[in-house]
Amino acid sequence: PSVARAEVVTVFAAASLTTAMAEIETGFEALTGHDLAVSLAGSSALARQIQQGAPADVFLSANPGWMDTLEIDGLIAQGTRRDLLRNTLVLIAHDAQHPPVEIVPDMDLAAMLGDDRLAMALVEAVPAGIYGKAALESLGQWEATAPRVAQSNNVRGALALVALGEAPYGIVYATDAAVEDAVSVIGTFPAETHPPIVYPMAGIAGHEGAAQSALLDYLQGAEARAAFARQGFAVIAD
Amino acid sequence: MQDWLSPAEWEAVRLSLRVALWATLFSLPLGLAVAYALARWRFPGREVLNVVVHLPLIMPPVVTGYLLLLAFGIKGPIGGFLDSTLGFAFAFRWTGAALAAGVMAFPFMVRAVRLSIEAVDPKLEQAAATLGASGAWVFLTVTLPLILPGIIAGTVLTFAKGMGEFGATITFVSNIPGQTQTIPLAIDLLLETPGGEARAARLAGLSILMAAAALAFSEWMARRVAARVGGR
Amino acid sequence: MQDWLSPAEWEAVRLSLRVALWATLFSLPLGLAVAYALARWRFPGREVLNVVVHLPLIMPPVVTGYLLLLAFGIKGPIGGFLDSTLGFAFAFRWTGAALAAGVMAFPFMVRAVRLSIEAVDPKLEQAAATLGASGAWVFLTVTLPLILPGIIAGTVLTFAKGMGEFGATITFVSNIPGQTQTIPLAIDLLLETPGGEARAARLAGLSILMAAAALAFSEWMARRVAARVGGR
Amino acid sequence: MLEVRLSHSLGALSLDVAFEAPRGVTVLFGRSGSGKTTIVNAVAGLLRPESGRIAVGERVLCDTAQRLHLPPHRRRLGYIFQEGRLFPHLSVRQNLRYGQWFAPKGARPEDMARVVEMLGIGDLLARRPGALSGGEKSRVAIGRALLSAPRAILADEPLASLDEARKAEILPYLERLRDEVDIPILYVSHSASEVARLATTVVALEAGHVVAQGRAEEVLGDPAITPLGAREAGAVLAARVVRHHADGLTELDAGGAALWLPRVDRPEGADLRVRIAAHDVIVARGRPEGLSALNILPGRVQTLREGSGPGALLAVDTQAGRVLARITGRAAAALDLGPGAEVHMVIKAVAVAQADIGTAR
Amino acid sequence: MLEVRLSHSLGALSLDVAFEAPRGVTVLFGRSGSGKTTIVNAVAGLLRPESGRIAVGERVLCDTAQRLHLPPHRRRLGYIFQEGRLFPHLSVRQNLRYGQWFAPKGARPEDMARVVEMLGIGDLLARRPGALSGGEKSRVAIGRALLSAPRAILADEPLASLDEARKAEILPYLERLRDEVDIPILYVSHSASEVARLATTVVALEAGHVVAQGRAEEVLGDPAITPLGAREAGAVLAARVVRHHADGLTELDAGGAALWLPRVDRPEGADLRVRIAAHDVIVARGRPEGLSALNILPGRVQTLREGSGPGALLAVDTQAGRVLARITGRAAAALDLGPGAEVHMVIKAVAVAQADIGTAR
Ligand SMILES: Nc1ncnc2c1ncn2[C@@H]1O[C@H](COP(=O)(O)OP(=O)(O)OP(=O)(O)O)[C@@H](O)[C@H]1O
Ligand SMILES: Nc1ncnc2c1ncn2[C@@H]1O[C@H](COP(=O)(O)OP(=O)(O)OP(=O)(O)O)[C@@H](O)[C@H]1O
Ligand SMILES: [Mg+2]
Ligand SMILES: [Mg+2]
Repeated sequence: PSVARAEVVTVFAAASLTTAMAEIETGFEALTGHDLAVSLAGSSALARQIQQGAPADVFLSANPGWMDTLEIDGLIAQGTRRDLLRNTLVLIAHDAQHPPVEIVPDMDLAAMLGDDRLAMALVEAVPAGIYGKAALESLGQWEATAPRVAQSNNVRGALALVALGEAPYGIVYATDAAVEDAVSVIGTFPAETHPPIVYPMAGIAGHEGAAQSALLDYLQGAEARAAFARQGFAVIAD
Repeated sequence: MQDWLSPAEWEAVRLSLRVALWATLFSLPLGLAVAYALARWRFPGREVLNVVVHLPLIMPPVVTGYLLLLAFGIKGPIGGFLDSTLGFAFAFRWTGAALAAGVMAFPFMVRAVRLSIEAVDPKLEQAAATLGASGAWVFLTVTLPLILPGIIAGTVLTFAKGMGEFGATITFVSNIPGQTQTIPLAIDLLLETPGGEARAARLAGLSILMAAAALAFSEWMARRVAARVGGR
Repeated sequence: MQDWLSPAEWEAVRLSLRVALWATLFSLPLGLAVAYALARWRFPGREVLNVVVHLPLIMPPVVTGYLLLLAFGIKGPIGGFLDSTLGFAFAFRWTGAALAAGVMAFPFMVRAVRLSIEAVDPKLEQAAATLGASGAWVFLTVTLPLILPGIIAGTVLTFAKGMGEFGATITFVSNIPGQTQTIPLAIDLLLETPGGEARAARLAGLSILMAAAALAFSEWMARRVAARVGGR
Repeated sequence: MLEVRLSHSLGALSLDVAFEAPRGVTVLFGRSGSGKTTIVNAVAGLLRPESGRIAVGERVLCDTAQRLHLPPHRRRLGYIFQEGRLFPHLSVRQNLRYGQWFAPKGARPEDMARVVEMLGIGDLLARRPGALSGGEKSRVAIGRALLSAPRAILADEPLASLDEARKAEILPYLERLRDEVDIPILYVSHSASEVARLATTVVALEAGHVVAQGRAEEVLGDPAITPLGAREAGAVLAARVVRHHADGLTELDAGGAALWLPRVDRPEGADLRVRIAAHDVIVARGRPEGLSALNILPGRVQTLREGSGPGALLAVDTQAGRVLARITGRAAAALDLGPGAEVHMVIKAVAVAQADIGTAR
Repeated sequence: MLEVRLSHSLGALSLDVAFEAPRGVTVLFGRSGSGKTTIVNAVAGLLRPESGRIAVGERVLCDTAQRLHLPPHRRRLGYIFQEGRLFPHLSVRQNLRYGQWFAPKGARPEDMARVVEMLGIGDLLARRPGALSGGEKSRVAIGRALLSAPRAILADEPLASLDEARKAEILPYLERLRDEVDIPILYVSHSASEVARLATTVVALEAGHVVAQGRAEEVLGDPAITPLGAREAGAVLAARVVRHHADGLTELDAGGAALWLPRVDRPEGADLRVRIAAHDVIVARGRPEGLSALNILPGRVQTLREGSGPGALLAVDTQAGRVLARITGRAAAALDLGPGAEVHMVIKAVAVAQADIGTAR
């Protein structure tokens, strides 16, 4: 480790990566001697801050859309963008004894809901919500269920609603469902029902340098992969 | 105008007004009572009440929303009770949004009213008592008119907060168009969407206009009250 | 204690106190000036100023944060100017968090102080003038001591808000540990983190404890002031 | 009948008083800070005395022994405060009516129009108290208390900021209230003429303690007690209106002796109390002739008290009653005045001031 | 010299006055609501008159023609407000010192200890105004204004809520101020004895207009003007202290005639003004003998004014000056009094009240 060139490296990462980023921070600092600062917030807030000149070296978004925006603005360092992680979408229930449900076009989600609510993240804005809506649409379920959807401003909010039983069902990432004991996964949405759920990563223009490269490399390395995998993410191989 | 805002956005505007109105209507009497108790009475638990009133200010709104969800959700002790006995629910309804707004604005309501109550000269209340007015009448005929400036200030703060509350609302009652999607929630949605800024700005502008109207009205009221008391 | 909260969490506590303190220190004189102008002067633009003061209340915190980012960010007109001339930056620093907290609490500070100013009897100020005190001295020796209850209320509200501000802060200055990660941001993050609830609750409890201490202190101050003025 | 027994300490003042206020006006006086307002506050229920008992007639308002303390609004005492305390948010009319809203159904309050007329506040009814002059405020405060149909009236220097002419309009009204309405009036005043004119009973305070109390005639006519200061000593005589004469004078009968006063506005046969200030009486050995003074009462010196100054206070028993005269020591020596001396008391008709004529209880 | 010319309308009152207040005390009196406080406010700069000019000596405080309106704090007038207006957040001591903080360097303010002693507020210094009694408040307010080293004093009924004994302590101080310190004092009062004792100049107001003004001796001694009401008519005589006698009497010389008064606390040779109330004088045709009254002044009747009532006001020129006497019409007829008649004016020594003795300017 070349401690002589130690720098502060700042990564702006989607809030859903919190736990993994904590592990990565320790590992990266131990390995490189750089100091890693992790700013965790919603992807939209982070993207806007980068547009306004935030001192980010690397951006890890939960949403390709905001990465596209930055790329169009020319804020992304040439050739640094990669799709880093993949996630899956699951249907969860509050009831631990709930039998598995087959997620197919002839399921009747609206009937399952009755007067109750289906918890999702914002279906127009938050990636998990966008993907969930796309999946329900491709399954022909959206029109019937849309009036029963309760949208939270992030996946954790939707998860909390199901965990508390306020909503009997919810659509969240597999990674979130895995760590919440109060919900049970009753079905996984087939990959073809929604666009691929990817977490793109890129270096920020103007911050190119050894430290940025080191971090980008580390994020794609074995230690980081292991950390991400422990949280339930699928790591996209190069 | 019709295409200036989408129907869903108009719905959000209507909803926001309703939420702000009801939040104000309900927190006013309660705020008055709490402010009076804090200003005038010494009772065990006074300090605790004072802290509780300020909690929504100290905690991140998400936490407040989460606690509201725990207490007033269908599965929560209070929400469940209300639902089973009165059939009245907060969860996922505009009523919940109003509750969240009212709770978040409560510290300001209480503070404004309390400041005014503390400024009332007890000698005037004593004078009313010697003229035969019992405690409740003294409050109604002397204290209340004299604290109108504080009540107006508290009301306008609550109304404005009702128009602007976001974090606790979305956590507590989610974002359901036509039910709980108030202007701030709609704006947030637009901001989360790449390219939504212009529409967000329009909504924000409208919200500011309405709040400005409410402010102007409150200033006019306050001036009238001041003129009455000043004797001009 | 050391393992009760992680070092990063202690850092958040320290940072929150610093942010709340500076937010309070800076908004106090400004709030006093604005409140005085609104309460006592009639000038063109008064209504506009009044609306501007209330804006942070009306708009979702995210919007306020975004506007702060636009104005005070490194690329923003004010932020850029300060950066280039004084080398002073708000963006992504604790100073920005303090600014956000101050701005969000500003309506309450102004309202509380204004209510108190409007309750001061101008006859006392006149009496001071006949005794030779010029406008500024009248303010310092008569008005200011008499509005102390309002100032205390405004201060405590601002401090509490400084401890609790979330939406505008995270939007404006992001969530950078040691720099901008105040307690509410840390709590929010813990809530985003699977299994973080217990730690979040601990942080929230600590935050409530500190705010309760500040409240108790303010109550004590207010009682002293009331006792002085009441003559007991 | 108002009975008051109190002890209370307030800052440096330790109050310890007991007195009775029978029907009529009980004037409480004493120097500034002697505790007058504190006593009135305790009677009104605004102050909870450390110990004591207060009763109006049969009704006990406060008895610390029984832990009884009726709240102010159940005492129904019309309190005219020293500092006005008008409600700033109500018009003068609403201030005046305030007490009526809470008066019990059966109560027959004073007539509003009459009180307004007497106080000269007809033009102010629509105004708010904020812009009233000092005297206007105090008049409205008087009206507010009078109109609340009270069981007793507490008046704390109600006339202090009024001009003589206005006082002259209000005093007869208070007298009528004293004489016609059966409610006790506790009245704080510094003014000798108010005391002389209104007081049925006098209670003199000094630093929280009663130093003299009793019927006004006795207290004011006792040369040993000059509670208002020597300058204000004077005797009070009982008299009856005999006839109103064409030249504007009224002839009174005081124990058989004739007294001439400028027209007294009372019917023939009415009983009056006439105060004769000691400094308004001239003493002569022989019966003086050719004087403008109409009233000359022969009598015999009872006591002669020489003060520390050049003055002496002479108490003379006449047919009309005991009359006090303040003279110089030199004159007392020159005229060889001492107990038992036969003298004539010369009293100018006009020296019996209007303000010092009261109707008898 | 304070010059005031004002017109202003305030609600129903339309004020239109012009008067001059020379050195000494100018007493402003008039019924409640006649505009006294309004005038004083305008002089203090708290009210901006619609038109008018106000000047103290050379210094113009306000001149609407020149659009000049000096702010209150640059006028340096010690204003004793009708309602006290003490600062509730400051102790009594700080209230008293408040004016000194802003007094110009050169100003020599009154001695704090002396004022405190005179007002009897030594025990209150550490207290706050909230818990003072009514009279204590007004005393502190007087002290605060006196201690601010003012260029003129405006006093709005400063003694209204004080007892006689306290007044007797404060009045000599105000007299000294009037005589020793060269500042004009504008003094609102309803009290005849204060007027008589302090006034150098008198301005009588009615409904916003001046109805009489002039030197106190002239206005109060003019039988045509009885601004305080007929009962308060009286003449003011100039006199000089001749000797203090062992029996406590002081011999005065009034234009050659001897006047005997209870001890006057002024050195021999000092000039005094003595007010003799018209109702305290008895008129005799022949020289009366054997009377307790020490002062008998021969003179000749100048005018006899019969009023609407039974009284008549007699103006008699004596060696000592013009003396007024109030007698009944019946007595005037019986004694055959008319202009030119030779009479004796009988004045009791003690009837010349302490309160009515002033030191001459
Ligand atoms: N702001 C106002 N608006 C209307 N009328 C007013 C206002 N201020 C004073 N007045 C009226 O002007 C008149 C004169 O008031 P001012 O206070 O000068 O009387 P004053 O002579 O001092 O009487 P007092 O002896 O009772 O104090 C009063 O009738 C009062 O009601
Ligand atoms: N809350 C208090 N704390 C301490 N001292 C007090 C308090 N209230 C009154 N006093 C004192 O008690 C004494 C009696 O007050 P009170 O008001 O009864 O006097 P008062 O006889 O009415 O005098 P005044 O004629 O001046 O109105 C005063 O010296 C006053 O300063
Ligand atoms: Mg008193
Ligand atoms: Mg006045």
